[in-house]
Amino acid sequence: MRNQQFRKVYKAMKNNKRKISAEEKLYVATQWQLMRRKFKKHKLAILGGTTLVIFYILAIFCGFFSPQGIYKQHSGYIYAPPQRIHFFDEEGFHLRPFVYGLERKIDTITFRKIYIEDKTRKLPIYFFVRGDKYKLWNLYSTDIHFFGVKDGPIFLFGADKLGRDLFSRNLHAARISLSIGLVGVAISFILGCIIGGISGYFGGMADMVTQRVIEFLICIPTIPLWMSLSAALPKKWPPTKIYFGIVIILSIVGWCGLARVVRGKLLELREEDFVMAAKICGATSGRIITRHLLPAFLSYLIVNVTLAIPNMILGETSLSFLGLGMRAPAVSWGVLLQDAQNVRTLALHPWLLIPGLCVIITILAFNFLGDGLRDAADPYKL
Amino acid sequence: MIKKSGMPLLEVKNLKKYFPVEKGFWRKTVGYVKAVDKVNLYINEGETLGVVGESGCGKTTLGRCILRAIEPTEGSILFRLNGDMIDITKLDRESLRATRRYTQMIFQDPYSSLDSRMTVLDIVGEPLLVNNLATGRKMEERVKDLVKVVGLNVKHLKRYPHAFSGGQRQRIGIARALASNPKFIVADEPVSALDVSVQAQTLNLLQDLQVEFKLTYLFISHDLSVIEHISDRVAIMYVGKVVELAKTEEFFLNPLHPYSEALLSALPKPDPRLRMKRIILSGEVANPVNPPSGCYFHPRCKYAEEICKKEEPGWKEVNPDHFVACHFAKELSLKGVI
Amino acid sequence: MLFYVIRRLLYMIIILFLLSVVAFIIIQLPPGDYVSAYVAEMQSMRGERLAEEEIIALRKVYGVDRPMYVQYSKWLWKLSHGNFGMSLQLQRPVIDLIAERLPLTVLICILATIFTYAVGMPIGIYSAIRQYSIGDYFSTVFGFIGLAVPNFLLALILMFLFYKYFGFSIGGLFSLQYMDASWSAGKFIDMFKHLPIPVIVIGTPGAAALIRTMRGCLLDELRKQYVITARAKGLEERTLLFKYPVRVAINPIISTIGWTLPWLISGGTITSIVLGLPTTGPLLFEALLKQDMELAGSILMILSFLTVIGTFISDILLVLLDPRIRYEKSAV
Amino acid sequence: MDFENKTILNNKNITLLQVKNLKVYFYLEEGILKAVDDVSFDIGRKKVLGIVGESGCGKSVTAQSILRIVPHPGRTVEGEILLHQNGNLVDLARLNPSGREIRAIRGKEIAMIFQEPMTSLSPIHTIGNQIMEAVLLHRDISQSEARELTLEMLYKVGISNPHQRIDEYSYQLSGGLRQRAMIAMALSCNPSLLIADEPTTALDVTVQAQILELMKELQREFGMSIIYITHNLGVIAEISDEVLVMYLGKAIEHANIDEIFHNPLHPYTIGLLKSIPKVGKKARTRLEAIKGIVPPPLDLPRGCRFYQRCREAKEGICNVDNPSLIEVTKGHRVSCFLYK
Repeated sequence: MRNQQFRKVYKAMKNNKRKISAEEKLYVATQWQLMRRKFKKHKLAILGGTTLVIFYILAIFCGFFSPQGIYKQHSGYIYAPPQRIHFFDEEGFHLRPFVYGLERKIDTITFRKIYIEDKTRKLPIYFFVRGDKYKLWNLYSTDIHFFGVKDGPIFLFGADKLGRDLFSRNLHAARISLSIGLVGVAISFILGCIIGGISGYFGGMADMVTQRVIEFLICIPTIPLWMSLSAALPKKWPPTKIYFGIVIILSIVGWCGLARVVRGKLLELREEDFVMAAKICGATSGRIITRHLLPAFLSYLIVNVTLAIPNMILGETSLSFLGLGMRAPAVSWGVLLQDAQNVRTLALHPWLLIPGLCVIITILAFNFLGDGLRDAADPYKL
Repeated sequence: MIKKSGMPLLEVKNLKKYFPVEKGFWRKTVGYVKAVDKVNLYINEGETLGVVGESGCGKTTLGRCILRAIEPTEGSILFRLNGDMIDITKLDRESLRATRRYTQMIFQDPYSSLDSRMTVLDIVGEPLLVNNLATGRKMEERVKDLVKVVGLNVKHLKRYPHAFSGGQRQRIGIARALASNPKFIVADEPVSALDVSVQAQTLNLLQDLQVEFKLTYLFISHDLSVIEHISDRVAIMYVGKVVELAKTEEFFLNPLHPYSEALLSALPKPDPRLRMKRIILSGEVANPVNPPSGCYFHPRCKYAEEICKKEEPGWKEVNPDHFVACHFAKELSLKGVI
Repeated sequence: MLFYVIRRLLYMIIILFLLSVVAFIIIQLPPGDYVSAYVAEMQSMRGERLAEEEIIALRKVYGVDRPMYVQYSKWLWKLSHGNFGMSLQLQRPVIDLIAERLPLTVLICILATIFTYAVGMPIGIYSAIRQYSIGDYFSTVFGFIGLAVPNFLLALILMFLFYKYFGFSIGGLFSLQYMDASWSAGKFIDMFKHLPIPVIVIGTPGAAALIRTMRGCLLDELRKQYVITARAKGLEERTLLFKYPVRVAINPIISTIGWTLPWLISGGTITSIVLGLPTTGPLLFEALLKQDMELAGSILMILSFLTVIGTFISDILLVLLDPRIRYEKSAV
Repeated sequence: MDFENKTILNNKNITLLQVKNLKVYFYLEEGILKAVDDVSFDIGRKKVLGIVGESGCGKSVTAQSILRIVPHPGRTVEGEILLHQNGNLVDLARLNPSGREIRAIRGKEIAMIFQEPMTSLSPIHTIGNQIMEAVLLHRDISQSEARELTLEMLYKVGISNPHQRIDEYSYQLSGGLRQRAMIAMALSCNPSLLIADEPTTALDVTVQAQILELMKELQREFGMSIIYITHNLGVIAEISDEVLVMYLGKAIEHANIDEIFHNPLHPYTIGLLKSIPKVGKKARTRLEAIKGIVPPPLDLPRGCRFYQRCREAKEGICNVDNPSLIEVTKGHRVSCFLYK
């Protein structure tokens, strides 16, 4: 027992010796380097961050990554189930993955259409194939897709009631759902910083009024408020206008939380001795704000922004799901989920819930990331 | 070390700092905390004035008001600059900024007083930079000199504060205070957060620097033994007021205010052979929001009489250079330290 | 204390006034006004075409030709007399429609709150005390997932699972035979059979959030000196935990009941729409789809006011529970 | 061992607590922090033992380990803590830290008061509630008797209006009164040992004097032993009979109060005494400071832990081996190679 203890101590001491040059590195490490060190220890946050990067890349290049056009109706594949990707067939392993073709049959008992895999039709998956024409970012017209099969469509997430490919639709939906979070937070962030900054920096009457306004806005349940406001958006508006309308509606409440954070942190920092020291040195307010205050609370802002994004995404999804937000022909995860409202349809075609899964994964990822960032935000706390 | 009693470098006249007490929904002002109340002081060039008092007596606020780090409510602060006495309280923003380089501060908390996101070079160089005293190479050279002067390793300029211990951080703070070549430094409890052995090093450093750079200190502390060690004259504060101001030796041998006597008696002496009956004050420091009538000290004073409850004692010079605010300063004969 | 309650009540009146402004704005938001909507309705539903003079007369009757603030003060005056206006679409007084649905909304809300706290607090306490244990790990995972699954998705998923594996639909609050029946013991029991699913759906995100806050708060408290004092007294660990840190940690959590209420009502609204519960949620939804803004605005106002009342109650509770705050408030 | 124990038992009227080779380590991510490393001392009945040292020297952890309340991730790795209790010897180090035996000792036999009187009392329970709890826990008396006793204790610690104070909360009291309430709580079960961990550090000088005076008085009245932990040499001189000087987890000198102040042996003790400014000494002289800084406790040098800062350090001796605590003259123990 004692021996073991001793060995442990010895090992720790030896490690310490080796760490000395690393220690100097630590001493001259900037705030961001320290934060990165701390963040890297947070496995879940890394996982969340990676997931988000992948999601956003898929969303940005959604046209390229979708195998089919999102409005193209494949009349022979109405409610086709997701196809499985195979590597093995009766001949054994194939390096090139393939799917089997789908054959439509009528169930003899329920008289419903069902699809079964047609083992005789092997459709190998190719990369960089030519398919439906699309415009990347509305600029470059092309027909190169990341993957696809040579003849006929491929339905990784199944098809909807019009025979449209849900995988492609999900990718395009991600573009709206994911960006709405960012744009909404950007607007809230600007509002929150300005209002919270004024409130925290000037104090007094300005502070009191903004605090009361925030308290009041927080009292109103968000979903009913959002619903009421978005119902007032004119039906005739084109999708882009609706998009920004919704962003603004979501930001009406969104800025409150950020303004509180900004104000609280500002009040706290204003009292710190190092700010007083800079003032006594003769530093101007501008220098104090840019050199001392901002760097100190930038990290906190990033954390809070990260944690505010999921709320925005959820808001849009809920509104669109109810038919009060984005509307077809625009696609967002909420719009796609509209098709899943009916339990009977859902029971037969559970893949209609996949957009929901995307929402959950995104929000989880943002929460994990935010959690990790929060731990790393103050690298000087031991 | 004998010092000629020079001309006053700084004179504080009738200084007041009242903090409003706000209550309720509309943040109405319901009263004032008189953190600094009608304080009169002067500090001669090259000397150290020690300010002692218990927690909440307003000594830190006094220090900050003198530098106008917080705005005083009333009174004037005369500072001698290039032969003229200028009133710091009347300066506009730009000229105040221009005088800032001559007055500096050393803080109590070595942790929160350094911006943890800046390197030693940036921290110590900041006063040089903002006062346009030096930039770039020149600044780095100057910072190197300063860092050497306070006894830190020149190689550590690129390090961040988290790499240093409390005592070392305090040295960085001192180097920063010295950077702009100030004449006057407010040292606000610079050693009370430090360990005993480090405390002594820091005190020695401050003394050496005073000689080397011809500095004048306002040294704030709650520890009488530190104050006696470092100051030429002492000011005793009680609930926002200075109750006694005297030369250090005179004060320790012959205090004139009952509060000073009790403070001296309460000080634990690091010698078991000196255990003695002390004067134990009853109660605790009065609440500055709601101070007692008359002399604030009267509820705890064993010499108090009727007049102490009614009348606030005036500020008078009882002996040459020995000021006190007590009705019975002349009558009482109080005990100092042996 | 009494003074504090009175002040809080006054504050509530101000909030109520502000809420009415918001409601009025929402009512006025859609293009056109009540009369033009009415005219359009008449035209499309009954094929009647109103003459220009008739429309002007109507505008006069409804006062929509007056400036906004006059309209508002008139509306507010009616409001203060309990007249919330008429539902254009259902041709019934708004107040009746809301009164029908409000009790169930409140009931579900209260039950969801109870569920939230009954689930969140014990799990939160457990995972703080057994930090880094398997149980803590599980509750953390539950906390994250509970937060990430939006109400309506949870409702959808549960509906789907129940339908798929048990073959019945879980929507609604009443079985068919009770749907339009008047209140009876049978209907009551039937309702309670249907309640658990919506309560769980509405309460889960809150419970998940509560687990995380409770754990955080308690972990903070456990490090405090007074816990060590109590231990040094010789107190048994369990007694100690519940008497000191847990009680101190609960205080801020009670005070945030007020904050969770807007959440709960939000979640309740959307869940009710998905599950088809006879609460104010679907009513609001219908009203909005039909642009029946008079009804929608009133519902929004009443729902918001519910949260204000909830906040008020939790503030009073906190004052009763925490002597520190009681002391501060009574000193004012 | 057996023989030794017998002698201790025979001396039961003299010795109250014996700490032998105590080691308390903290298992941190960065390594093992030896907060207390092989510390031995004993304390007699009705004696006041002062433990001095700078921050991080392990004085508080030593005290906590006696009550077995060392916070996670600290662990008592080795050593004995022998308490003489009605003629029995109990080794506290062997007891289960949350078991019944140690709980019966905490608060009853050994009580403790802390530095921060504000945070040491629960903010949401009345003072009376917290004191009565201790009384009811260890004494077989009724609620009303406990309340009576609490009132009496509050009165004894100099709280002038106990009937009002007993139902007040800690934030309603001033710092001094809070510390008095803590003392009342600690002494309510008449413990034989009181551990005071920097009880006056957070207080003002005048209040510190009040509390010190009170503790001396109460010690005379109740006859308990006190372990008084502080970094303030003035306070130590004021109250202790014996002093233990600690440095980086080691006990480096142990002697009676007069010896420590007038005949210190260890270079650290000497340096410490010289480095504090003394009132009455001619002002504006230079202090003799100890050079350097306390090395980080996770990366301790070989040999004597004071080696780098010591004036008397001898290379080849002091930086090779760790000196052990040896008795130089009767009752004066020191760990330094100068006195081998």
